[in-house]
Amino acid sequence: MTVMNFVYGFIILLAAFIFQTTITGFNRKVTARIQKRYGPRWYQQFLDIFKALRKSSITHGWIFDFGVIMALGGIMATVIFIPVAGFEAFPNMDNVYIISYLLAIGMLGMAMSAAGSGNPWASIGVSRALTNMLAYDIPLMIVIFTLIFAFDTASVSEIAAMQQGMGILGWNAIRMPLGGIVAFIALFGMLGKKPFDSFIAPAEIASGPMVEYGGKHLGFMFILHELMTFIEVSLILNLFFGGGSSILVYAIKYAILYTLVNIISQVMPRYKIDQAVKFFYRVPLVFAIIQGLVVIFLGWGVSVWF
Amino acid sequence: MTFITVLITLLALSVVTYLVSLINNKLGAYFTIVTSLVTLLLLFLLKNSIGQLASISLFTFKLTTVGWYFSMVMVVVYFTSAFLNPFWMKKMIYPAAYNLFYLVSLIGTIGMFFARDFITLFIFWETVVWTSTFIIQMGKSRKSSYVYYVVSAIGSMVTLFAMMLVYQVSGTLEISVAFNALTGQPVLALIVFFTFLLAGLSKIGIFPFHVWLPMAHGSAPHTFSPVLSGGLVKMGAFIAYISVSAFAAYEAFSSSFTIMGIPAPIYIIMVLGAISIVVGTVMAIRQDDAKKLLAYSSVANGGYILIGILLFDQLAFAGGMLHLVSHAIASATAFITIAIVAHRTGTTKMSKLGGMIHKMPITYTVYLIAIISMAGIPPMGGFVSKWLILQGLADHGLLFIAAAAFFGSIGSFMYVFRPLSAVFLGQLAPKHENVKEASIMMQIPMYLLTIATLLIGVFPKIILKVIAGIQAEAGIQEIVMVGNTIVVANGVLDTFRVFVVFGYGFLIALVIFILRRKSRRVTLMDTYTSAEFVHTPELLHYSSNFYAPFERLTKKPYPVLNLYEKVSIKIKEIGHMAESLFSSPKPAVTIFWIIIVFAIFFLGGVL
Amino acid sequence: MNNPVLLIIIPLLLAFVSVIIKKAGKWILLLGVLINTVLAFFITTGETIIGGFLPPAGINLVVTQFTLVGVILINSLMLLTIIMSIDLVGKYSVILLTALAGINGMLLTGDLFNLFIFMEITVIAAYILSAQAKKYHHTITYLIIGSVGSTFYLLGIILLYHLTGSLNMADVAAKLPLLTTKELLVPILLIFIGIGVEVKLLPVSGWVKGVYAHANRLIAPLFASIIAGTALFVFGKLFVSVLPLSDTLTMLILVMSVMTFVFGEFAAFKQKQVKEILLFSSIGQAGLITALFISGLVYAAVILIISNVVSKLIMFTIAGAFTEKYQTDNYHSLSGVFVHNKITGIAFTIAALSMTGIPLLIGFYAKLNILIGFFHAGNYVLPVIVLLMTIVEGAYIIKLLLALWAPGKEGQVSLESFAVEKKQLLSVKNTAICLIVALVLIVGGTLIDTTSKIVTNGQPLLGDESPYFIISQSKGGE
Amino acid sequence: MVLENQDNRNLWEKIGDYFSANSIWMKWYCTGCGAIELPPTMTSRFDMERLGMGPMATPRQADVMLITGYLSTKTLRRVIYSYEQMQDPKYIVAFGSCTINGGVYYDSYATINQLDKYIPVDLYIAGCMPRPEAVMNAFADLISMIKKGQANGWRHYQENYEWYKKNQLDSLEEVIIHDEFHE
Repeated sequence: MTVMNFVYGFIILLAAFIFQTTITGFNRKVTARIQKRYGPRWYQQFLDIFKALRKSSITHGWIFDFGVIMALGGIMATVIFIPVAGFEAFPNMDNVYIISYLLAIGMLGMAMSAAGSGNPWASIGVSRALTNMLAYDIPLMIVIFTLIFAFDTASVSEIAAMQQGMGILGWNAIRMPLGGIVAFIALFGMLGKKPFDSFIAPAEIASGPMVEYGGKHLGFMFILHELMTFIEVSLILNLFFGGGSSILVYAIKYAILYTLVNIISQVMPRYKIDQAVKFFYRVPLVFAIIQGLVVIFLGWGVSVWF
Repeated sequence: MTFITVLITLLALSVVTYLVSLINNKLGAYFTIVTSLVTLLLLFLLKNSIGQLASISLFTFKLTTVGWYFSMVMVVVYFTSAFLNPFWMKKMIYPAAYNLFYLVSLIGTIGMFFARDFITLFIFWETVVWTSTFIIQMGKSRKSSYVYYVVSAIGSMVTLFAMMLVYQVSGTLEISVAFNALTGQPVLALIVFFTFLLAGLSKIGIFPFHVWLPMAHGSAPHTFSPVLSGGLVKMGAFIAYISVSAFAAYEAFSSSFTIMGIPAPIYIIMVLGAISIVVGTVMAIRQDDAKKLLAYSSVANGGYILIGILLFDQLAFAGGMLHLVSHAIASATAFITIAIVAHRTGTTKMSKLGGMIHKMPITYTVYLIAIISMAGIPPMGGFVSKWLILQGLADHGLLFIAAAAFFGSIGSFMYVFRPLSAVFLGQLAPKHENVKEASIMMQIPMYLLTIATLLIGVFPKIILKVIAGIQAEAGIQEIVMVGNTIVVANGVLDTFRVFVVFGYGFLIALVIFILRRKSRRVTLMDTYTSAEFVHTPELLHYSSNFYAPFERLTKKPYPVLNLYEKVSIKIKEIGHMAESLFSSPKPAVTIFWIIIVFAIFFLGGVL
Repeated sequence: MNNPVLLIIIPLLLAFVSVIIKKAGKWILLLGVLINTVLAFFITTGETIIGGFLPPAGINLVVTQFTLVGVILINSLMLLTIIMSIDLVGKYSVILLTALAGINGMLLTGDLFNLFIFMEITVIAAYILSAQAKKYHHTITYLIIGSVGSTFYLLGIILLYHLTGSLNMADVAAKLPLLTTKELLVPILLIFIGIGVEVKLLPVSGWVKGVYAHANRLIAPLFASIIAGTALFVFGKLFVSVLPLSDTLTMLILVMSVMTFVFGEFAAFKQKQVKEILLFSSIGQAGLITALFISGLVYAAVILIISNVVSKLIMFTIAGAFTEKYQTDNYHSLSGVFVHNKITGIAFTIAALSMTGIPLLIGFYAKLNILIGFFHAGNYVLPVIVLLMTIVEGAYIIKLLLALWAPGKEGQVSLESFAVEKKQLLSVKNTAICLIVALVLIVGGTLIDTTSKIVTNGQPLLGDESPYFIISQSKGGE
Repeated sequence: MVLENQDNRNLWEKIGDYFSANSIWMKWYCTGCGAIELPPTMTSRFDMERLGMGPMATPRQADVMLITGYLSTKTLRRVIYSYEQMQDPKYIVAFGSCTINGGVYYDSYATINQLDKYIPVDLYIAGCMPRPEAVMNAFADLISMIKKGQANGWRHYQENYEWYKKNQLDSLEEVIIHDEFHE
């Protein structure tokens, strides 16, 4: 653990933020085009974030501030652990469980801060978000579990590296097709994209956890959202779509994956939260278990696909 | 120093405590703190004499690393919870007896962990059961005490059967030797395995036996709930440990049908563990009483511990043993904080609380750290143990059990957040305007336990070293630590680094936050209400039906407690039948029965 | 060495004296019981011939280790009962002395017909005592059933006399194996039912509830521990050492015993009155004890009798006090009664716990021996039943204890203010005795080597060779 | 209301105003008929997102509040409440003649006639109702005002708080009992 690690970490952080925010801006345009609109400028997302940081803000007590800082801190730490195209700020720290559980501290911080505002909408939003998490995470974790069993490692970068060199056929999403579908669907849940966005439903519960944020808190939430998106898409990309052999390939794949998710989600309606749970436990969970059984008992898709 | 000296010292001290309590119960309560501290120190000194044999009267003991480990956990929990005792003396109907039983149950657990023969094990086990039964009744409910005893009795009586069966077969009561006689007798081994383990299952609250936990934890005196959940439940894990180490379940069932390399009988128990994870999680999410919620979480975590210990390998076993400690500490902390809230506000119902953070920030922080550990989020103790268990499960490829583990793990975010949000965050009700922070005396255990949680989370080596010792003692592969890094076959974990990087991230966020304009403080009621004027804080506090959509999904009737009740009703019915048939006040009826008996016997004898 | 016949003669003699000196009745009773108890400790094993005729023709008293345990136990308990409830003795001193003579006779006699006579003495005394509660209906019931039982027993020994030409137990025991099973069936059956009525085996124990449930502090322990204990000892003596049972009969009696055990415990589980719980529990325990005797586990049975009668003595005394002071023994109406009577409560609790077989109490030792004995005999079904019933037993005992100790509604912390009105249950003397007796249960259960030495004196009881638990076993190969 | 013309902002404020001008989040107060003009303004015909504008759920998050028509005294109280929950800098755009002089409700006992007596209005859009073209035009004006630092209603409100408060009280009268039914 040297100073350079921390510098690299900061670079990853910065790069991830700029990259993802750009992609988000781009996707806002994509969304607009789907809706036959012209759409905002590509850098609109930056403007929004900086505008929010610029405004004055209120606080509902120390937990309201502390939660936000803890959330962003946790998410930033997670971003630092994400391996990007084989590049890791802290080597050997890309254990998939560390990433997925460290992510939770960010969410916990956000939930805490939101509930600390004393607004019932926020609590409802948090309760929905957590329920949503319970829905999408089980199938996803089962598939990840299958990967760990199959490759005998829990390191994200190692799993990513193992898929490379065989072209598209090497991707886990292709080798384990059901698992790939599950991961792809779970990504919608993780990102809070439609149809699984009932926890921020603006017209219904006034954007849920975000209801009381204004000014810098809201800016923090936007940064947090960008970084979290980066973590989640990267995780799925690394685990199921082969990561990237170089930064460029990684970025392109990333953009395609995220845009694909965005495009699909734009034509979706919204599930109620219990419908989302039912959906995840009906289809993806079954897929995940079948995939797990196939891998564990038959060994298909582990060493070779064809 | 021999173990017997320790035991007698403690017994003497507890009698002294009792006598002091008779005169002044508050002073006696302070004596419980002192005595448990003495116990802690004495036990710590005993670490050097591991391997010592001791016996007195009926009892024989052997000092083992695993026993030491378990009893240290227990004493830590007892010691820290004891700090609350002085504050509850006024609310107890029998304060002196409470103090005595508190210490006797502690001695009971220690004696049980060091037991060398079955009789010692059983006697100390029952001592703990009875003392805790009598303590629980001093709480809110007699029924819970009753259920607790009955479920415990089912476990202990069945286990006594196993013990005597083994004694009959082997001719010895010594735990480490007796089970050897079962080799080559698979059917007998199967019976002994299931029956012996039953006490453990009932104590740790595994699925069909979990009914007592929410009842007992929920209604026990607030000072004893931490002990129940953090301590006594873990006795069951010890039985599970015996069943895989001394009983050597893996060798005994080596010829039986295996699932992913796990013999079927062990797998069945592990499935029960998995079911309790799911049931515990689902039920915990549905609770309104904070203590019941934590009790159900103990059910779920008991499942993790059981699965970990039963896997009995390098990885998951270490995880199970570590989870024992991290959950014991986290759960004791959580119960202590809830106890303090209850002490200050008089209720543990989450829907009646709220906004406590503005009155008790320290309690809140302590609770927060405890639940982070309980939910298995880094950098706290619970993460390391859950990580080890999950990695172990992945190593074995136990898919369904892992699925339950994931469910429990994600579900725990839901249930630990509920009290956080409903009790501590949200709107502060006007009636709680004058609530005060916990007193210094109550803060001491919270600080101690929080430091312990953090330490385990950041430097798990402290505990894992001991666990490696246990693994060596049990003859399995030891967990490997390189520096601060845990190195296992399918992953590495450096918790210190995780902690540092988290700190780094936090620092960056903090700097950005401080650089921006300072926020204006507004009141809690100044919040977005769709422009509606609301003046009743309680109305703006979202705490009941917190996970309403999820509760809708899981509202199917819950059959297990009904099962016990049904059995109880059936017994009463049969009893009633017997009474009305045979205890008639009319002599003619008895004469009739005499004739019937005569006739049956005569026919039976002639034929 | 003294003559065991004194144990029978002295109470009888004093009974006559107390008829004459009515006013000093209770003191004479006390004196008689005291002398008897002291004497009981000094008799030794052996045979005493009465009247000069040698057995089998003459009458004899046989003292074996088994009898000795019984005599000491029953006389001591009688002494304690009388001391505790001397205020209630009143005009019953004659009856009690007669009953004592009868009881000792039942325990000591070596003659089947004498046994009948002593049994009749005891039982008639018991009829009179049961009338104390003024529930004559129940007394009549008891009278009728008891008489039927006695008649059956008498018929049985008449048949035996017809078959063997003897009434001396040893002689009969020697001759019976020569007879065929079918010849023996009817007499054994009659004797079994006759004794069964007193032992309280289930279908033939209809009288128990009525008599026990209304008995007071003196009469209840007298029935539950003294007469019941005696009956069990007699049952053991007859069915282990005298009457040979065919396999079928063993099976049938075993089934009946186990049925008594199970139904008794179940019925106790259902009850709400303290005395009814205890009396059904007594019935259940009697079933278990007879089952043990029939299975040949005499040592375990004796330990269980000791545990049971001692516990029941304490518990029935206190239960009697409940009715005496609070006019009810429904435990819901007695909620928190021990808050005001802690020491009485402790004694009651220890007795109750011993009954359920909690470690370090003698009940646990009994249970341990039962399990070891059954396992040794290759019987795996009965231990299961015993343990299951222990759970049931534990359940109703804990329910009882919780109600008596912890007042207050469900969902509320139990407080002293919820308890029933404060009354002193037992006098200081009685409390002390109860506590001391309870401590005996602890000592007996802890120093089990001493217990086993005292009970067996180094010889197997009634030829029972099955193993029993002593401390050195637990130490294994140390 | 006086619009200050002189520009005495420092560099940071100018940069900040640039961000504010290009990212305007709205909160609409839709009691009047003008709300119906907003959906076409937002959707593909006019697409206000081009200007970086978008709807937001709560006043805490929003930069501009759109008062889309007449206000009864009852709703005015809520508008003020919402406005005070907004974070600085914040702007108000008032729609239609009702907010300027009462419009068709000029003699109604239940509505207020002139909105800027109660809260500072940065921009009025005349018309009954203003069409989306007018709305878009107004937004463009608002943006240029913010850029120039001329949209200072929120500062004016702070500085003249007593005056506003007095007007509000005169019109609404003080609420004595604070509970859910009296305000």
